[in-house]
Amino acid sequence: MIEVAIEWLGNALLIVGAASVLIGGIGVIRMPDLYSRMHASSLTDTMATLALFSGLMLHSGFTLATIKLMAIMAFLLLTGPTATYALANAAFRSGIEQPRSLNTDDQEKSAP
Amino acid sequence: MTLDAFLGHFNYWVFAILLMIGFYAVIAKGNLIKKLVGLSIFQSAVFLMYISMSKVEGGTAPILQAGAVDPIYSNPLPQVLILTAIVVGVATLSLGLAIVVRINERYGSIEERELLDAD
Amino acid sequence: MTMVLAVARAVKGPSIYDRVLAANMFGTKTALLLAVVSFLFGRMDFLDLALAYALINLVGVLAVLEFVEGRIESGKGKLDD
Amino acid sequence: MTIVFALFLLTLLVVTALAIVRTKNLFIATMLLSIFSLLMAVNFFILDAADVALTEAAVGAGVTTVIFLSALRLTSQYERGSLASSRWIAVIVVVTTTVLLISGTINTPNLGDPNAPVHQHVAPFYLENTEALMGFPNVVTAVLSSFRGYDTLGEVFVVFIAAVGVMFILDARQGTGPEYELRVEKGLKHHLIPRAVGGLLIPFMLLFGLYVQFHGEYGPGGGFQAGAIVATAFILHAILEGERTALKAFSRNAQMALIIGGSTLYGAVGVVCMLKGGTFLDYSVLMEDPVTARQVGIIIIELGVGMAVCGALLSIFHSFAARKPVAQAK
Repeated sequence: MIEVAIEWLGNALLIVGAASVLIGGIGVIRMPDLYSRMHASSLTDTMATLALFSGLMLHSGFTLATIKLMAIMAFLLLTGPTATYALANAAFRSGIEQPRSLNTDDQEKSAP
Repeated sequence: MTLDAFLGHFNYWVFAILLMIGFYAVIAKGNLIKKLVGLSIFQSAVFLMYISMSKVEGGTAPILQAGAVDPIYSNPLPQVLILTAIVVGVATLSLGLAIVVRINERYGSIEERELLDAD
Repeated sequence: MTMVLAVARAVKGPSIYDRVLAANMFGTKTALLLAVVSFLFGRMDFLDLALAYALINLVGVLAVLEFVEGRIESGKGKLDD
Repeated sequence: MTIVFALFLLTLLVVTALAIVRTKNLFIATMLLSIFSLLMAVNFFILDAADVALTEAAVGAGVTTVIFLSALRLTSQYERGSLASSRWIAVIVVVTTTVLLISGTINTPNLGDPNAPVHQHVAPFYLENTEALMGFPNVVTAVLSSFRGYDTLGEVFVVFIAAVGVMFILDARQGTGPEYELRVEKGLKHHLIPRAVGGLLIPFMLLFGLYVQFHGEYGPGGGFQAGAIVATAFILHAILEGERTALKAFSRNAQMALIIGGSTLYGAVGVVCMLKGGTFLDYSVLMEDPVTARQVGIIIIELGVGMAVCGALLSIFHSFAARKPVAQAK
């Protein structure tokens, strides 16, 4: 009984993870400017990491694999936001400031 | 051409196409760094071909599993060759980039046309 | 799958940072994908690969940040398309 | 399932490669190249080459991008158009060769055909005898370091020569007076978040590198991958803390010692084998029990490989990073 429940929970988490990855992808395509695109990708990445790896952990039971999965999850949760920070910082410092006007022509105007 | 043959050869076709994309970048682009990028695509295409050859249907990676019943493993030999080739590839690529950097310092340009004119 | 979308963004992305974003996103997706695929193949010992990606992905983006800062400080100006 | 997946990934590879060639901005080309390398690694994994995928992961995602970016910093970011006159000739040549290559593949065996000629010659021998001769399960490591040890020795020397070459080409100005300056004094020190996270990650990366190094006999891994991962960890340190701190922590001489020490260690194991009455790189004579002897030999030479690769990649990175860009002639 409890095994079945755990397996279903794992499957559900996997589906949630896959769905949020997909939503993130759509967001990255559809959002109007760089910062909101970044927002879309980083938030869904975090969610997908949490959901997918929790799902896999539930599936794998308590083995060495679970510990590895936990390690991967921890590292991804650490590096993902840091990378987003670095990217946003780089973009901001090089003068992409105005949201919604990210056409290449407008960039010259927004340069400091 | 059956579907089976199509699927069976798709890897090799991709290899051919990638190889030629890289080759095009090497011969047709004037920028030296772009040529090196093309070279590394070329290299990756060759890696892809070797690894495609090593695949065995229904097989798994050549790390022997204790207790597996009648396992099939992929061919380890091409994998070994490519494993070393990747690292060597990066090393030689950076040698090429170093030469490009020196050329840029000497001539102030990395465009082939301008270099020929400068000489 | 999302990777298609990420590549699409990378290929057509209007500004240069979209490409970086796509590259970064792609790295995370690769780690996730490798974990799931190794689970599907039933060879959990290959999680090492995903671990490698989780650790190494950051370096590329930080290198971009450093590159941009170097540009700004040396007065070469910003990157643009 | 796997087939669909492979089709999808391969198509993406072609699209990415086309985009790389098309773009005029070399920075974008570098970013796309890192995506290309990620795709390639997933492809290798799908095709059952776990060790190769790990190598591509360790090298392609970090080191290649970083080296390309430092080269771009020293040169120029834009491409000023191709050689127009030869363009159509190039297209014709390329298309013809593609057609020829594809027609050449028509008679090759299908992907995954177990009866293909590649799988008939020495591979079954390796697969059958690794367990008995070496006593560990990773056939790739066994072939790499024992059955085809000469090849690997050659590869290590190629890496060694490339690193020395880069040093000769780019380090000529090092220590020649005031014009030599370390470029980045401070690195990314003022960015608190990357610094904190980096400080947290670097020990784990080093640990993971050592794990890959010494676990290579049992899972995917080995000297090449471990060397690349450890080098990436030190490169991250250099990016975060600046060149000067990084070079103080891990000087050029130490890197050189690592390269030379690694290569020499590999060669020395071979020579010791000869002195003990075997042939070059025949580890079984090292100890009483041939299986243990082979294991010891392999561990030592993997260590040599790891040291050499790590030192080489690091010294290449520092050669690029410590160089001062010249004033660009407009």
